[in-house]
Amino acid sequence: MSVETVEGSAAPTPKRGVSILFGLTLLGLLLALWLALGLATNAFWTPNNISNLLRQGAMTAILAVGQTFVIITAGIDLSVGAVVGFTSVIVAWLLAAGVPLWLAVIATLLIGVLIGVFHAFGIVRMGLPPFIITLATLTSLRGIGLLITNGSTISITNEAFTNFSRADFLGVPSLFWMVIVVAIPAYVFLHLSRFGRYLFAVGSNREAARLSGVNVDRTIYLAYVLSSTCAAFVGLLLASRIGIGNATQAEGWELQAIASSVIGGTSLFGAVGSVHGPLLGAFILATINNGANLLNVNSFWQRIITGLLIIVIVYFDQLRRRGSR
Amino acid sequence: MSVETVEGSAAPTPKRGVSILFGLTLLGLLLALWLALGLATNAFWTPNNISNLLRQGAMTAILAVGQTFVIITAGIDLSVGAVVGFTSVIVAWLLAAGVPLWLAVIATLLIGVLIGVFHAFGIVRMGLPPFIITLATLTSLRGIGLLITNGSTISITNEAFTNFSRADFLGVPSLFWMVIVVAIPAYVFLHLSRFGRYLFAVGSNREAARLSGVNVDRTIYLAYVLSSTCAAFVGLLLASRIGIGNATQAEGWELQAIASSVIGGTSLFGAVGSVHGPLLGAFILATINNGANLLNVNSFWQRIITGLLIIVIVYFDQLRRRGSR
Amino acid sequence: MTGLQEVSHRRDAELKTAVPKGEPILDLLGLQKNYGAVQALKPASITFLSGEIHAIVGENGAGKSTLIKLLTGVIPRTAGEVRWCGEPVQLASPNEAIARGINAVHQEVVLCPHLSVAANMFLGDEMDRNGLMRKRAMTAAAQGVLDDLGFNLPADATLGILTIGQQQLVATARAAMRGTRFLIFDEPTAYLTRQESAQLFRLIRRLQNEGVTIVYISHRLEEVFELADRVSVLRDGTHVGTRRIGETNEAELIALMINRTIEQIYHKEHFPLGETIVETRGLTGPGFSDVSLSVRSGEIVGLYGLIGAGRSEFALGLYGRHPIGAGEVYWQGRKVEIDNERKAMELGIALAPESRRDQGLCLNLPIGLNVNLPVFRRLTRGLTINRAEEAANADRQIRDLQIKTPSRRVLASAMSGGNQQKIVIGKWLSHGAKLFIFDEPTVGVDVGTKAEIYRLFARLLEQGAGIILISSYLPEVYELADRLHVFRQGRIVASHDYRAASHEEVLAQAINA
Amino acid sequence: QDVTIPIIVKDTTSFYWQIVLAGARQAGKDLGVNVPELGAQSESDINGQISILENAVAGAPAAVVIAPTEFKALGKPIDEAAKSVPVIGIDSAADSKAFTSFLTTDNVQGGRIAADGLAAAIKEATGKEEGEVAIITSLPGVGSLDQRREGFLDQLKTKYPGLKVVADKFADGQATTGLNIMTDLITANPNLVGVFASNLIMAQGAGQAIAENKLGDKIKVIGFDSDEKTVSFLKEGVLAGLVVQDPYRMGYDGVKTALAVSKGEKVEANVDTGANLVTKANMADPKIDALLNPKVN
Ligand SMILES: Nc1ncnc2c1ncn2[C@@H]1O[C@H](COP(=O)(O)OP(=O)(O)OP(=O)(O)O)[C@@H](O)[C@H]1O
Ligand SMILES: Nc1ncnc2c1ncn2[C@@H]1O[C@H](COP(=O)(O)OP(=O)(O)OP(=O)(O)O)[C@@H](O)[C@H]1O
Ligand SMILES: O[C@H]1[C@H](O)[C@@H](O)OC[C@H]1O
Ligand SMILES: [Mg+2]
Ligand SMILES: [Mg+2]
Repeated sequence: MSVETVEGSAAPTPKRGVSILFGLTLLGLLLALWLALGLATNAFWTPNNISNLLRQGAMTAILAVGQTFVIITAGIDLSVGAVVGFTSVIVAWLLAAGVPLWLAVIATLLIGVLIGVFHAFGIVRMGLPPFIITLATLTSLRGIGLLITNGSTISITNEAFTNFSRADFLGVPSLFWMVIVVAIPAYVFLHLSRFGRYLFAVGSNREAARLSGVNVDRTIYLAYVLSSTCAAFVGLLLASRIGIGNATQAEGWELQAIASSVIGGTSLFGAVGSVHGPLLGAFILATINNGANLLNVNSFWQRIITGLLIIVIVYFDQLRRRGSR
Repeated sequence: MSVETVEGSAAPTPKRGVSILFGLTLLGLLLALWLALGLATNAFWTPNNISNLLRQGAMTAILAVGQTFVIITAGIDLSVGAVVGFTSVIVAWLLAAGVPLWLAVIATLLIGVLIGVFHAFGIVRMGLPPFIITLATLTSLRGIGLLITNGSTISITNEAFTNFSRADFLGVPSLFWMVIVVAIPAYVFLHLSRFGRYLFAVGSNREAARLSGVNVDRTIYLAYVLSSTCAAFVGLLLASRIGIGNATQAEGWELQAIASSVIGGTSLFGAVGSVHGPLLGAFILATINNGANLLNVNSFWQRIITGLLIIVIVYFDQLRRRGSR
Repeated sequence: MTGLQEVSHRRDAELKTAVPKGEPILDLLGLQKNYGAVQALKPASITFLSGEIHAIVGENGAGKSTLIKLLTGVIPRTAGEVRWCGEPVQLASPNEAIARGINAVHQEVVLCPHLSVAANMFLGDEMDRNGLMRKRAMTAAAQGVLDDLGFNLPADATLGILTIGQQQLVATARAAMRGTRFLIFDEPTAYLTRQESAQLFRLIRRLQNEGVTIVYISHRLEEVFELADRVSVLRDGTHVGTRRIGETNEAELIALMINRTIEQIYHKEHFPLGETIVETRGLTGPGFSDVSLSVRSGEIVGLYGLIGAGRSEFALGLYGRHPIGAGEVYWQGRKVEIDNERKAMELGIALAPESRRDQGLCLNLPIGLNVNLPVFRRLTRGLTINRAEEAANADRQIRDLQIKTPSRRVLASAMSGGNQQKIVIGKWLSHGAKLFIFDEPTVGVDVGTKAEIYRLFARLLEQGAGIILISSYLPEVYELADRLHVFRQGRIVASHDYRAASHEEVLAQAINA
Repeated sequence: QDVTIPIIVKDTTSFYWQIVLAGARQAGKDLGVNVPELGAQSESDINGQISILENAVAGAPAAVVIAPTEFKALGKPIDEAAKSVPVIGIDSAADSKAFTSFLTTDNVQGGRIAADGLAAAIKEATGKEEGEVAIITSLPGVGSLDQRREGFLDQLKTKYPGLKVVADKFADGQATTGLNIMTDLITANPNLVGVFASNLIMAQGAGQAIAENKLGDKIKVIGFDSDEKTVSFLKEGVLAGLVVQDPYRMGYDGVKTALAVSKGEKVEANVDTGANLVTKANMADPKIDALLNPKVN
């Protein structure tokens, strides 16, 4: 895209003093945040809090990874928050109806797949902008979820299911294990398989990809299905964590997910992104919230600071990227 | 770019029967909706309801026009909802502090200008993606507004101000007049002046615009300032309508505004858009809500239907655009 | 006053204050540009004289475009000084260059695809009255200029629907209209046929007569000898010399450019023709109709025609990218329906498309990914790509085609134009296809590499493949094609065996003279 | 069914308002009235509710029942509406004298009740009305939640000086955020003894955090309103108490009163439908049980 090819645009050159910060990768920035919080509060580095932090970032992280696939193709998936809420209802409903847990889980994930297929169909066959089709499902899915629950919540009584999100394994919260379970195949897919390369190619130049024999349509199906399936998976985790199915939950999580992804270096113009970037982005956001809570920052100041930190972090990261060119 | 220049992509050719619908412009679709609602309910074509409809679409319409300037440059402004809420607080605060109305109005609009300048600064000078800088202000502005109001609301006692939004002029609600007041200069600016053309040029190929001597930075400043100023203007209208300043108002209006714009034919990849498109988009959305209320559609079904209608309308519109090429 | 004159009236006014003809107008003193570690232009000192046509030649990646970008304020220089009419100037932005009357037609067409032709021509310099644009007046004026230059283009068309060659004409018209004192052409004839080139040359001479100083970059040395007064040679970012055109010859220039000699550019080997690989009968689609031709193993079939003659459209149709309206395709004697690109690839067809920017490259991705894109399936082992093979294949193409890059990880957008073109070709060389369609394969490629590419063609033929070669550069198709088809308005209007007709005949057939 | 009486709630997507609507629906059936069920998409969407009110009035109904989202903001629109139809208020007040009748719980009072309940629970656990407490509000800028917070804080200040508010948090309306805030509060304040989660969603989130950390004995949480989930938390001792109102009655009596008004009958101007503290001890009372198990559908 034009924006990408601008050369030598007025990239401000880093000044002396703060230059250490400029060299930091995103991971470095996250660690710096952790270090600072460790110094500022006693509670931060307690095992308990680290567990909390890992749990708190987990769901956004998974959504952000799914979202990243879509953004790399120069698309967007606004529906993920709604899919999370919706699938939390579906699984609660199925469990309430006595469906065995394994089947309920599989059925819920399948719903995720179907939603992704629907999005890709709208984009590929009907020629709709991704923004529109996913905005439409965002709206409709919340409606369907509300209809199913009649505006209320469905309690989940299956202990095995609700205990899952609370459990630890090898001292690490199961929710964080789920991030790993998603991230590793996602990494293999995006960075090591040819389909990952195709996502980048489609996002960079659809026509060139097509003339090179890339099945552009299938690639788009893949991206949206992965995003929705990640969202459905998060819906399961959410249902397990809060023990209810509720269609209005996860409101605005799509923005969180997109923001995590962009903070992690993904370009909304497509063709730029990774799996580790959005993970870092999600945990940076989680850390900001966790830290503010521990420091007992006034909730309103917390918002102001979050906004400012996002600017600062992305600014440093941009500088580093430019510098390394 | 690539996405835009793909020619003759698998555009499904319209089938016979429904072909009349396919020929309809967006305006035609809106009129068709109105006709259908007129047949389905007695209340629709009453003067009272038409007034309501015009009022209800007005604020989104103005936001959508501002947003369109930004989207044409291939940017995005996520902050508009927050700016509306924030400026409603500002004007209420100033009025409560005894500042004369005219001054309070001007000061509030100036705040809008400043916010836009800040966005453009972040994009142009700091190299931040528009998504990030406007997301950051979205978050921070709500925080500042909440701090000012201490999380609550500020009442507006100025009768002249609060009566304005309820007033009519020549039988047309004043809020709708405000749409006209914004739309006419916006039209002249975007479609008839060279600055409008520069917006398109920057969105189409930033580098080409720069090489032609277009002041790209200034063009970006212009776009974001216009968007924020429209939002501040809507903040004034909202404050007048609800008679209070409240920082959490207008939540999610950014999505409404972007959706109106995209429904109105604006491309999120930039360089495609108009002033009348977003207006129609906004009033289509308002009509769907108004109609659903009049038809007493269950509010959950209302969401489902809204989502479906968005798909259908944009689909028809896309077909027509493709056909006319 | 009509057309060009009308809109360039300012030129006369400005030229009144001009430097006398033959005096230095632009002086470069140790001008230098680094992209990170890459020294694109080492300290170079060149003087441009007022009113001359000054050619610049050099290998791909030698730094020619970099030099142009420095002079037009597109990129900031790393070091050195520029003097304009004797005064040191900054040239920090395109605006500054434009204000001094310096303008360029860049190698890659940089225009706005969403705007109309007229809007592009007037961009940044719109006519307006009371703050409102005079759209009709601008369209009319733009049309006047286009007509005046002999470019058959509609001023009100959206730029994006034009072919790359047509877009280049628009860029030329635009610069001619606005380059009031110093005008630079960076490979303007890359996509043009002889016919359009001739128009361009007329334009250039006319501008020269009006007192405009011209810089002309080309890989086609005969053009340099036809046009230029002086020629400067760049090698590896270094200015290795400037010659008066009468005091040099092709051999010397080539020797300066690549530091060795080339015996024969058009490397042509004749192979015994094998079985027919593909045959089209009355193939008709968007932009072409009733095209019947066949390609045999070991054969190069050339397609020649003017811009918009329908050759590229035919290639895209055959490749399954565009729907076929009528006619048949026989693949090795079997009737086939090729309705998408993958089917074409599976049969064994490879297409290197004409526009590297729009169709050929993923510009913001690494060279390696671009080169391997068509063959990832073959590089896949189980679930993942075999990274070693991936690297090896990319490195081999980089080596074979002498792509000038420090690494396969560099983004395609950081390559010089000619090197980008080599990536487009390299994508397909390891594909193992039976039929290769090369659409303008050597656009912007330097003479040395051109010869190398022709050698690679010969290797493909030797392995039993057939080639369809589309080129707007007549000598290329003329010297290489075993059979040459001339296109006009989407149809084949004449066919010739190897060198059976003269250049003049072929050209006449293409333009229906 | 010629008579139409629309009911406008704050937010159709929450259980509390579904109970109100269920009551109204039942009244409609019993009295032969057509009751359109309207409401915004969020309790903070003031403009949305004003639009809905305008639309409802445009349909020329016999009367309108409304639960105003915001005291000041809905004042004028209700005045305006009352010019053409009688308006009955439920649940929350508005800055308007135009209500023909008003059936409500006092949310400030609700906050006080919560403070009393919290103090009692803490005393039961520790023997004294002392220690660190916190309040979690679902969303800033929502009138009724502000009133509860105000009532709660005021009651602590005046009646329970030993209870110190160490955190006064606002979330974003999401249960998960409530849960995250609660876990962080637990980590940051090891001496925490009590929390007021002032609406249903926050009670769910905070309750979940208490359940996860098995801190029901140590940290007492008072919620507001009820549903199946929070009632089961109450049973398990995860939540110490719930302040519950009588939404079903508000809906039912709202429509009933509106019909009476439209027929020109005289009605009572103000009805307090009451707020009660529910604990494990009294949850089996028939009266309370009816409040906890409304006849939705
Ligand atoms: N944006 C960039 N970033 C990094 N390196 C670049 C960039 N643009 C050009 N280069 C490098 O600078 C050198 C000179 O490139 P330039 O485009 O000037 O060559 P050229 O002489 O115009 O070649 P060609 O004949 O292929 O157009 C090349 O090595 C190229 O890879
Ligand atoms: N998307 C399009 N819409 C309409 N007409 C088109 C489109 N693309 C190409 N054409 C027209 O089809 C005709 C054939 O163009 P084509 O690109 O095949 O010509 P060509 O012989 O390859 O010449 P060139 O050197 O310009 O590539 C031209 O008249 C061109 O303007
Ligand atoms: O009384 C109700 C309150 O007005 C609303 O805001 O939340 C649900 C109920 O508690
Ligand atoms: Mg070049
Ligand atoms: Mg061609």
